[in-house]
Order: sequence, then structure tokens, then C-alpha cells
Amino acid sequence: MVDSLESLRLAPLTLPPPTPAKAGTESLELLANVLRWMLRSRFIDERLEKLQRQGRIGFHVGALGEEGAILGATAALKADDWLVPCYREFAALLYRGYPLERYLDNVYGNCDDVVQGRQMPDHVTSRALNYLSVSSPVGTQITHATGLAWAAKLKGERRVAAVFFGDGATSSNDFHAALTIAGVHKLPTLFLCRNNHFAISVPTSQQCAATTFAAKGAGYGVLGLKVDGNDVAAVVAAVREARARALAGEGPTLLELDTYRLGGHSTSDDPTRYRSQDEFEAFKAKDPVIRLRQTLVQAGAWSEALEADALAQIKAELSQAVSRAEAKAKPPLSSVFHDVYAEMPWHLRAQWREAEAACTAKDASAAAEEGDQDV
Amino acid sequence: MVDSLESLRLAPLTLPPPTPAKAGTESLELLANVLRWMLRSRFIDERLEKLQRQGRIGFHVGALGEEGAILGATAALKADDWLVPCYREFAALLYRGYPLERYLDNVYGNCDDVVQGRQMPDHVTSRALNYLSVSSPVGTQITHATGLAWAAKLKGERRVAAVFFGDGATSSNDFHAALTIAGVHKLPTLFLCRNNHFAISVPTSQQCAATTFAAKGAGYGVLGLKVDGNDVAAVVAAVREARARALAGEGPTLLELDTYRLGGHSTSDDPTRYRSQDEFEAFKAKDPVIRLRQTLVQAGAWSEALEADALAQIKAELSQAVSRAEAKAKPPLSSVFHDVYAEMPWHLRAQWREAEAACTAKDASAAAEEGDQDV
Amino acid sequence: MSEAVALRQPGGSGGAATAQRRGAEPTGERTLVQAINAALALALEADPNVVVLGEDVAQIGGVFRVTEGLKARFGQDRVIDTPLTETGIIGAAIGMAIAGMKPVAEIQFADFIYPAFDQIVNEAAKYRYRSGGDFHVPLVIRTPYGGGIKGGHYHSQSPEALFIHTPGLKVVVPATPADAHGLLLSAIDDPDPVLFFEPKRIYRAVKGPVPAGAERVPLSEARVARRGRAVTCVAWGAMLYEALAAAAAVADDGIDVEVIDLRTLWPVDITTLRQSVEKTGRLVVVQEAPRACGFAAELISLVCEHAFLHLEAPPQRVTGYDTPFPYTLEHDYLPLADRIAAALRGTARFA
Amino acid sequence: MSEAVALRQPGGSGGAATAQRRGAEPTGERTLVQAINAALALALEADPNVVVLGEDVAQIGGVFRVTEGLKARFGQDRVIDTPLTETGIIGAAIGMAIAGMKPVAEIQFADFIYPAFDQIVNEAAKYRYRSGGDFHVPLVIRTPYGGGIKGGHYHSQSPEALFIHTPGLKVVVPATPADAHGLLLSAIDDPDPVLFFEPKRIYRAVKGPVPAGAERVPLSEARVARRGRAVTCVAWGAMLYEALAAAAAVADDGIDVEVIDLRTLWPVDITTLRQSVEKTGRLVVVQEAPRACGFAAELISLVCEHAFLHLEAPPQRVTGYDTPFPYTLEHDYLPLADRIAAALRGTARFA
Ligand SMILES: Cc1ncc(C[n+]2csc(CCOP(=O)(O)OP(=O)(O)O)c2C)c(N)n1
Ligand SMILES: Cc1ncc(C[n+]2csc(CCOP(=O)(O)OP(=O)(O)O)c2C)c(N)n1
Ligand SMILES: [Mg+2]
Ligand SMILES: [Mg+2]
Repeated sequence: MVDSLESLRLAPLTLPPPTPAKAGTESLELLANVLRWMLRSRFIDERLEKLQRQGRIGFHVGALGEEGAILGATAALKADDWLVPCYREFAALLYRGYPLERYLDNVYGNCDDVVQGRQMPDHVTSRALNYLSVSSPVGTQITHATGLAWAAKLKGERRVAAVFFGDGATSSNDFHAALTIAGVHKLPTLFLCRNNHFAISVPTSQQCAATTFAAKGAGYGVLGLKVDGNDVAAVVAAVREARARALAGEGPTLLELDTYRLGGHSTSDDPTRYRSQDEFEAFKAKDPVIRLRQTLVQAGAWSEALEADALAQIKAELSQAVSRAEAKAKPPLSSVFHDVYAEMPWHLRAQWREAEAACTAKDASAAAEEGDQDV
Repeated sequence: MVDSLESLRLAPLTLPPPTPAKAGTESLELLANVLRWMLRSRFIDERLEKLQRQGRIGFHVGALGEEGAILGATAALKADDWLVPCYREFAALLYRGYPLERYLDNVYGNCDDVVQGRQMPDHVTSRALNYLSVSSPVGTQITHATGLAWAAKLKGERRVAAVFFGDGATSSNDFHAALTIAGVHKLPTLFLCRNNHFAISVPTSQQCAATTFAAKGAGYGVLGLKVDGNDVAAVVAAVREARARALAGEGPTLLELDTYRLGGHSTSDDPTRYRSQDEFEAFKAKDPVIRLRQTLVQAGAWSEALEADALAQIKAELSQAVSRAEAKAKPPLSSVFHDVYAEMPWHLRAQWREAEAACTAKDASAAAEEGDQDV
Repeated sequence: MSEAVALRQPGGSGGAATAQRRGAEPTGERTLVQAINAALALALEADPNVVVLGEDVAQIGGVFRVTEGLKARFGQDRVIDTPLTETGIIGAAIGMAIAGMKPVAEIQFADFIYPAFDQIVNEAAKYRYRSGGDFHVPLVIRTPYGGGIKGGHYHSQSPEALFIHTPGLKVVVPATPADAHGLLLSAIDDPDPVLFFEPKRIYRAVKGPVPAGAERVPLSEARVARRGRAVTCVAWGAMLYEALAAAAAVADDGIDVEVIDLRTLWPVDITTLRQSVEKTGRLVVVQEAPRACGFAAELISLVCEHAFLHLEAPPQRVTGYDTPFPYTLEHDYLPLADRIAAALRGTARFA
Repeated sequence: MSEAVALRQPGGSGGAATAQRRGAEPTGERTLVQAINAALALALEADPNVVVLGEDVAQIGGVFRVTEGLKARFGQDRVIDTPLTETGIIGAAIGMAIAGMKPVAEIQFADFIYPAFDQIVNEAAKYRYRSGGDFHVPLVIRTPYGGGIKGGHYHSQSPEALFIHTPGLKVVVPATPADAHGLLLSAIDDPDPVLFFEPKRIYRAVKGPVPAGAERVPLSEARVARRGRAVTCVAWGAMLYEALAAAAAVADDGIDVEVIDLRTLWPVDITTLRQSVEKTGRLVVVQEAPRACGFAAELISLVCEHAFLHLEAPPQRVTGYDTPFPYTLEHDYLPLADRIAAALRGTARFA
């Protein structure tokens, strides 16, 4: 098994893309579905960026250029596998079946948001879909994946825990801790490092002096592989292999999915401050959407008509989801006080009453002011 | 340079010991001096363990079996180099010239202790000798060494920072952070991992699944070398090479000094609970004192007379240091309140007065009670 | 004096530790260490999802032998020696808890909890809230805590205030074997993350009866350890015995002190506290940790909010000083009975 | 209301921010961000041992652009982009400081300080003490702090209490550009580790004059931001402006509030605090952080210890709630002017 992975590691990061045949057993149908989701992901990113610029939403952190790594890996997992996100993987959740409107509810932080407007946009979650809660602190989710995998192993469940994180996150405490433990206990964990070449403005050359992030595996007794993250078929194959290894008791795999962030870090970022147009253009040519589309068109599994259809569909769906989410009310004041504990203790009940009183007073004085103006 | 280090890495961990010739330019004189210090270190360990059993000191953490790694590395450094200890390297400090009595003052936590009885025994320090302060939290000193090396580099000083830590400490957050930064910034740091095969009771096999701790270097773009830590000449040579690399701007080196803890973790530990007598005996045969003695005797650079002399000397010195340190008073109450800040703020002055009052009251009531008894 | 005090039993109405004074058979008497060990064994036995993990907890049963024998009995899959990473212990335990297990993680000393601080305060504490209740973290973190064993800065700390300041956590400090037993079982039952601080100074110095069964002591209920009418003295952990000794000492001067053993620090039992202060009008809080921003300050503020008009004297704190914990002079640093007694006298006589 | 308040100037006797009200030329007016940037430039220029390090601080001048232009001016050896490791940033900075440099480390948001918590509380804070003064750590940790920018749980936290509880640290929170400038210079001069929390809600919302020179504002001296006789209102950072707005609002009802801007939280200026409460007899403390074990509790306890007999009403806290910081409803969570005004009225009228 390891041998076939090794060959992927050596696949050069260049065009032309590998033929679908190289992807082994991946069906063209699956790849076409992944492409459809990549297009959807990109459409959503572009739309949300506009909404943010218009001041209609507060923030968005997108996946432009990284759709192949994210959706290829997601497609290689089973629904039962734990999927532990970083903050850039909203498309993975949607791929698993999360309703688009619920995702928009989260972006708007409205009363139907699963997390009740408590977190920033894109910090979404779904227990039903085995998709953990997004956290902002970089890297903290990596040890959680180790624990989820540990539980699966101890309970004898046939599932793995796959965790996404960035190149910057490899410097975090949790990366180190997670690989140390997963290595020693041979836990069924898939460490998916989206190397998008930047931690906000800091390039990989200033993040780590190792030649590859995959090279870190050896220090933990963990198989480390570098995969062309813009080659979707390679991603699917590598993640499937890693998953099979994990379930066979062969332990965790660290997969460096080498890709590139084509957008800013988030809607708050201006990437022209730290990277050249030349670099950007060079990577844009390796866009995973372009590559997969080309491969599938050659194989007769994709067409302009299918693409137009996919785009029309997401456009309609998203318009509706946005207008519905935007129209919804804020979460109620009670949402501030619930879910701190399973049962609300006395001091939170008291503070909730305080907050209600403050709201009532504010409303009253607002009403009074309005009254003044009426006069 | 790397080549010559590579050869050391391949040196098998077996008897007979390498001949002094193999140690390259190491003079027999230096090795004999190191042996003398190893004997002193061991004598001190044995004596302090007895004192602890007798209840005369509270605690000791010793270096039995690891003297070769500790003193070999220390001998390869220059006085100007920063030496950043873990907690097991008291002999390195003494080697640098720290008075034995001052060390015993620290063990007793008396009024002449450099740290005023504020820390546990063996948590000693010396600014004059470029020897940092011992901390109990595992691993925290490793990033400090990175910072010291960074300062040296920025100031253009020709010195390195060498830091000792254990095999267990490679799992700490600070190990990961320190190697990441030192790798990226090519800092003149020597990471000296004393692999003594245990973190208290946890063996290396449960600490990390990598084949060697030296293998961790590659994940940071840092040269990693495994050295037979019980082969003193090899340790001296490896540390000298690493030092030369660092000063030449070639960056940090991670040296795994493979050794074995012959004693308990500390005076609080009973190693028979977690390791077999067989294992212990096997490693005892590789005792660095035995090996270096044999080498030097063969080369005509050591003799029974020299050994007897060395032991007699430390015996006399230590007896005197112990009886003097034991006779000294506790630190004054003021020592609790000084050195929290450079200048004592109002609240600590007030708390100091409180503490004085509490002492006075206690003394008074003790005196009163004695008075009662006299009646 | 203080050494002797640590060996005494709590007095008062709690009942938990009265057996020794009545001369009960030694078989019924257990140390704090034994009580915790027994509770862990009960929990491991009752629920296959319970696991114990930490540094040195399995093979040697922990550096204080609190988990002794558990690996032999329940196997290395359920009593696990981990690598030396507190970040990893807590981070992985959070993952386990999310997956439906009930990890009981040990941090070898409370002083070494900080490498896991981010996981505790940013992750475990907020997981239920930030996932809208989709996920929660039923995690217990046990850790030896407090001074008095000549541990210096790094084997003596009492960091409870840091966790009380963090919404989403519960904080428990038992002082008697029975409470250690019953509270630990409640902590393991609890669906939210609980910090369980074990006062190591009295690990073996205190003995008392422990129920053979799995009776729970509910969280967030304080215990009146001694009834009195003149001053309320609040304490927890090892300092409870100092407070009781001080109460006994000032009783000779006719000062009738009520001693409250909080047991659960957060969420605190405000009712017991308020009722006591309403009765006595005077408050002394004992805390080992450094003074500034410690839990004593919170208790005083709560009393000001809930019972200000009943206060007949300034509420007082007897605490560790705002310095690192010293080694040689630890008995000057700790808020031992002498200092508490002086504060009780001062507070009682204030007019 | 609260948004508008954040744009106003502090009133009172401080003088720092009075220029705008007098209509001074815009050239003299700087934002908090500009004031901090200018202070860093002065420090880098004056002392070759000063270095600035952190994530994204060099190439892009920080995510809030506080360090903008410094790399271009002082070079990449002195203004350094680090890998993504707060442990490493602070651990390495401690090493630098021990070696005689003066690192000014940035943590990108105060919410991300916890991976460095062990280094701050167990190492930097204790280094002088535990080495008997042989070594010390002249380190400044700057970090954007507090809520009000729609940052949710992880871009809004105010963790000052955790550091005040740790002996050996100093904690500073400026509220005006002039104070940010002068206090940062003092922090860099200081031989001990200083946490410098920058209230990001007012990074650009507040403008005021900043001296062109390198005048220091001494640490541990509070500023009376508004004089009054009826109630003492203590605040810091962004909440200062809320306190001032509340004071202005209740002034219409004839309640004359004294507002104290603490500036340095720890060691606190007890004299200014005590004198004010001795005069007013009433105290309201405003704090963004969750209530339990926050700094407000410490201030109330200190006032109980130093001025209890002067208190004519229960000291009150207006704080964030004991929950994680919410996103959509952050203005219900923050202790804004309305809530402060209500507390001021309640306290003033208490009898
Ligand atoms: C502990 C922590 N430090 C700093 C930040 C601020 N921050 C948010 S994202 C980010 C960069 C992350 O880079 P990487 O891991 O490569 O992920 P990417 O955003 O490129 O997907 C930083 C520094 C944070 N969220 N958490
Ligand atoms: C952060 C932290 N966790 C736990 C401990 C308790 N502890 C002290 S020494 C030690 C083992 C250290 O092992 P290693 O790094 O191999 O060093 P050695 O003692 O073998 O020289 C442990 C777990 C500690 N001091 N600090
Ligand atoms: Mg990245
Ligand atoms: Mg070891």
C-alpha cells in the first residue's frame, strides 16, 4: 500500500494533469461530481466576497484555488468518518449534505444559525454530518482529531478522523502534540495539511525550513506524503489509501496537499501587499478547476452544458438562500446565556435577567426619544 | 563538516569504546579532565541521595549514567557560550567554575543560596557563568536557547546557545517551537537531547514512534544527529562540530545524545516499578565512566592513583560544603518579597509588612507557650 | 503547628470525617488518595466509555500513586500513559469526549496545566456554546494542587481563579475523602468540563470514611464544616483544616466561627454563602493562591452584591502573597491557621 | 449609541485628548494605531536592542497595520515575521530579553495568547525571582484586545485578569493616543515583563494629540478622566469612553460622576482609587471581560480593604457576562454606556 502512495508523492506538480486512468479506481462520475462542487464552492466564495464588500455580511474566509484539495479529500471519505475542519472548508460540509440556507444562516449569524450568531461567519458545525465545530485559534482542531480517532479505535468502530489545517498550523503546539500521540498509538487519523503557501502574509519559506511539510512525518514515526493538491484525482487516491491504511491498523498519515490560495486570506486581507503578480499568475495557471475540467472534458465526462447547468443551479440556490437568511431576525437575547453549560447555573440566570432589564430600558429610552422627535 | 558528523552518527553503540584517536583532535588531557568531573558528579549524586534519605535535604535530581553526555558536551563549549540547563546538569555548572559550596547552598535553600531558597534543590543559576536558571516545567528552556542564539546573531557575537533537554521534552510545545524558529532563522543553537530512555516511567517507545529523536531534525530543516552519548570522545567531537557549523552560519543542530539513566528519575522515584533488572544490567555495562576510564587507562592517561586522588578530593570538598551549607540560616522573610519586580510595588511592601506581623505574632505566641511550659 | 493541623480531621457538621474522632475501625478509613482511586475504579467499572490518561498514570499509577492498580485491573487501553504533552493530553481528551467517551485526564501537577491552557479555555470551555449545543465535552481534568509539600514555584500552585474566570468550566476542590469520592463521581457524570483540583498536601494526611457504594456528592453545594454565629470563614482544599484549626483557636477567645467548605468553587453555592454572612455579618476568605484577582476577591464581590447591608466589618482575605510560591519559607507564604486566626479576631472585634 | 460613543473624545482633566474639542489642527491629531506606531519607531531608533517580532508584523505591518512601515525603515532583522507559534514568539523573546535585548512581541489577538501562556506565567513572570535577580526579562507583549469589532469568541477577549493574578507581570491598557504612546515607551523601558493590551475597538475611532518627542507616561499612575463628587466610576481601554458617556448622561440627572482611567491595571494606582472613593463613597467598576474573577472583583476587594468605612453603597460591577463573547449580539454583551448609566444611577441613589 505504501508503495502506491510513494508513487503519488513523486508525481510532479506540473501540467498537464494526470489522466483519470492514473487515479486508479476513481470513477469519472465521482470526479465530475467533485468538479461540480468545486464550481459551487467558487461561486459561493465570489458571491460572499461581494456581500462583504457591500457591508451585508461581516466576514468571509474562502477557498479560492484550494477547492481541489478540500473537495477531493472530502470525496474520498465516508459519511461516517469524522471530518474536522479548519475554517476554510465550508464546501466540505455542503458536500456532505448541509443545507445551503443553514450555511447562510451561519454567515448572517441569524436566529436560525446552528450556533445562534455566537461565532463569526463560517464557524459552522453539524453533529449529524460528523463535522466538528470550527474554531478560530489555529491548529487546535488537530489534537481533537487524534482524540476522535482514539475513540474510534477504542470502541472498535470502522471510521477514521480526517482533519484539515494549513501550512501555518504545522507550527502550532497542537500539530506537534497530535502527531506525537497518533504516531505512538497508531491512531486512524488523516492529517490533511492544505499547503496554500501562506499563513496570512507569511510564506512557507518563513514558516519552516524543511523541504516539505510531509517531511515532518518521519519525526513522529508517521508516514508523510506530499501530494499535488491541485490534482484532484491524486488527492482522492491518496486520501483513500491513507484511509485504508488507517483502518488496517497501520496508523496515521500526514498528507501535504500542495495547493495555492488564489484569494486573500479572508475578506479582511489584501494579498497584493505580500505577493507578486507574477507568482500569482504562475499559480493561477495550475488552478485545480481548470485542470480537472480539462481532464474530464478530454474523457468525455464534462461539457460546457453541464458546467452552465451547475452554475445556474448554484446561482439560483444561493440567491434564494441569501435573501432568506438576510431576512431573518437576530438570535434572541437568551442565546447569549444558553449552552454555556448543559444546565444554566444561578449566576447566568441572574445575568440574563440583568441583560433583559438593560434591553428593556434601552428600548424604553429609544421609544421615549422617538416620542420626543414626534413632538 | 557534515560528513564527519555523519560518521559519528553511524558509530555503533557497543563496547569496546572508541580509541582516543577516533576522537580526532580531542586531547587526552581534556578527556581525563572530563573523567575527573564525571567521577565528581557521580560522587555528589550518591552523597546527595543519601542526604535525602536521611531527611537532611528535601530532594535531588541526579545524572547517574548521563555524566558522559552532560560533561562531554559541556567540555566542547566555550565559557562564553550560553548553557541552558534542564534540571539534571549541575555538574555542567560546577565544571564551568561554580563553587561547590554555593551549589550546596542551593540544595539546602539557605540564606546564601543564589535564589534565596525560592526554588527546589538543583534549581540553580549563574549569570557570571552564562548558565541560565533551572525551571521545572519540561521543555520551556528550549525556546529560550533559540532566543539567546537569536540575540547573539543579531548582535554579531561569536557565541552559541546550547540547551539540554530530555527525550520526554521532545514532545513539549517548546521543542517544536524552538526548532521551527531556529531552522527558519538559521540560529546558532545546539539542541542537546539527552535521550536517557525514560520520561520518569514512560519509555521512549511510548514517547514517540520515530526511530530516533535525531530524525525529528528533518521536519524543521535542522541537521539531526544521533551520537553515542556514553562515548565521551564522540560527544565532544559532535558538539564541537555542531558549534563550528553554528558559528559558520550553517544553522542549528539537533544532537541526540543516546545514554541511559542509571538512577531513578529523582530521589522521589523508584525505577524498579517500570524497568527490568535485565535491561538495567545491560545498560550498566555501557556506563560512560567505565568506558572512558578504560580508554584513558589504555592510552596511559589515567591511573588508579589519579582516580583515588580525584575521589579523595571531591570527598573532602563535599564534606566541607555540606557541613557549611547545612549550618547556615534560612533566607530572611524579605526574600519572599524581593525580586518579584525590579522595584517592590506598594502591594508587596504591604504584604511584606503583613508577613512580618504574622511572624512576630507567631514568635510571641511560641515564646508565650515556652513560658507556660517553664512554669 | 501547620504540619500537625494537616493531620487533623475536619470538625463541624459535615459528618464525613467524624468517624476517626469516634474511634471507628481503621478499615472504614481512607486517605484522599485512596478515595480518589476508589472512585476512579468505580467509574471505570460502571462505564466502558471512561478512560484515564496522563503522564505516568498507568505503569506506575501516577507520581502520587493515585491511579495505582487501575492499569492492571482495566488494561492499558483504558488507563493510558501518554507522551509528555499536556496540549496533547487535553486536546486528545476533548476529541474523545466529543466522540462520546468520558476521559479523565491527569495533569501531573496543576503547575503544568498551562501548556494545555489554550485547549481548556478556548476549546473545552467554549465547545458547547460555539457549536450551539451540537457537541459538548464531558471531560474531567484531575490534578494535584496547592502547596505544603516543599515543591517550590512549580509543584505548589493553585490556579483555580484562571478557570473560574473562564465561562464554561466547573471547578471542584474536595477537602475530605468522602467528598473527593462523591464529587469525582459527580464530575465524571457531568456533561461539562470539570477541573478537579486535588489538595496534595492532604493526600495522605487526612483520613476519613468513604462509602463503599457510588453515592454522589452533588456539585455546587457547599458544606458547613463548623457552625458558628460570629464570623463566616470560607475555605477549600487543604486550607479547610487551617481554617478549622483557627476557628478552634479563637473559640477559646469566645469567637464563634462558622467555617464553610465550598467543595465546588464554581458555580459557587451562593445560597449557603449568603445565608451565613447574613447571620454573621462578617467574612474572612482563605485562599492559598496569590491574592490579586484570586477567587477570594470574587467571593467578596459576590457578598457585597448579595449581602452588603449585612456586613458589619470589612470582608477580609487571608491568602498567599503576590509572589511566586517559595520553597524554604513556604510556611510563611501559606495562609496557615495563625494568620487566619489573626484575621478572624480582627474581623470579629471590628466595630 | 455605543458606536457613536466610541468616536468621541474623553473629557475630564487628562488633557490628552482635549485638543480636538478645541479644534486643533488635524496634523496634531493621531489615532491610537498611529500613536503606537510612532512609539515603536522612536524605541527602535533610540536603542539597537529593541526588536519587534510576531506573526505578520513585518511585511504587511500587522493585521491592524500597527507596525506598518517599520520593516522598511529598520530592516528585517529588527522587525521580524515569525512562524505561527505564540509559544515560540514569547519563548524566543524571553531568551532575547535575557541576553540583553528589548523584544516587543506582538500576539495577533489577545485571544491567541494562550499557546504562550506557560511561557508568560511560568517563565517570564518568575525569571527574576527564581534566579535571585541574576537574570530578568525586559519583555513587552503587545496585543489587540477587547470586543466591539464583530470578532466573536476569538477576536474579542479581554484576558487581563489572568495576568494580574500572576505575580511578576505588569499590565497596561491605554485609552488615549497620548497614553498609548507614553505608556508604551515606559513599558519598553521597564525592566520587567509588561502586557500591553491595545483596545482595538478604538484603534482608529479615537484621535488625539501625541507629543512629537519621547515623553514617557509613568506606569502605575491612573488618570482622573472626569472629576466628580457623587460616584467613582473606574474604567480602562475602550470602556473608558462608555463610562464617560454614561457620566455625561447621568449628569443631566444631577449625578456628578468621577471617572478614573486606570491606564496601568497592575500594579494598580491604589492612591488615586482610594482618594476618589473616600470622597464619593460610591463605586462602579466597568470591565469588558466576563465577571467572575475579573479585575473588577479585585478592585472592589481592594476598596473594601482600604476604604470600607467610606462606602455608602454596595460597590457595583458592570461587566461582560460569564459566557463566551458572542458575535451578533456583542452590543448586548458589552458593558456599554446604557448599562453603566443604570448602575451609576442605582449606586448614586442607594441609601
Ligand atoms: C493561535 C492563533 N494564532 C494566530 C491566529 C491568527 N491567524 C488566523 S489564520 C492565520 C494563518 C493561518 O495559516 P495556515 O495555517 O497556513 O492556514 P490558511 O489560512 O493558509 O488556510 C493566522 C496567523 C490564530 N487564528 N490563531
Ligand atoms: C510541562 C511538564 N509536565 C510534566 C512535568 C513532570 N515531569 C518532570 S520531569 C518529567 C519527565 C521528563 O523526561 P525527560 O524530558 O526525558 O527528561 P529526564 O528527566 O529523563 O532527564 C516529567 C513528566 C513537568 N515537570 N513539566
Ligand atoms: Mg496556509
Ligand atoms: Mg528522559
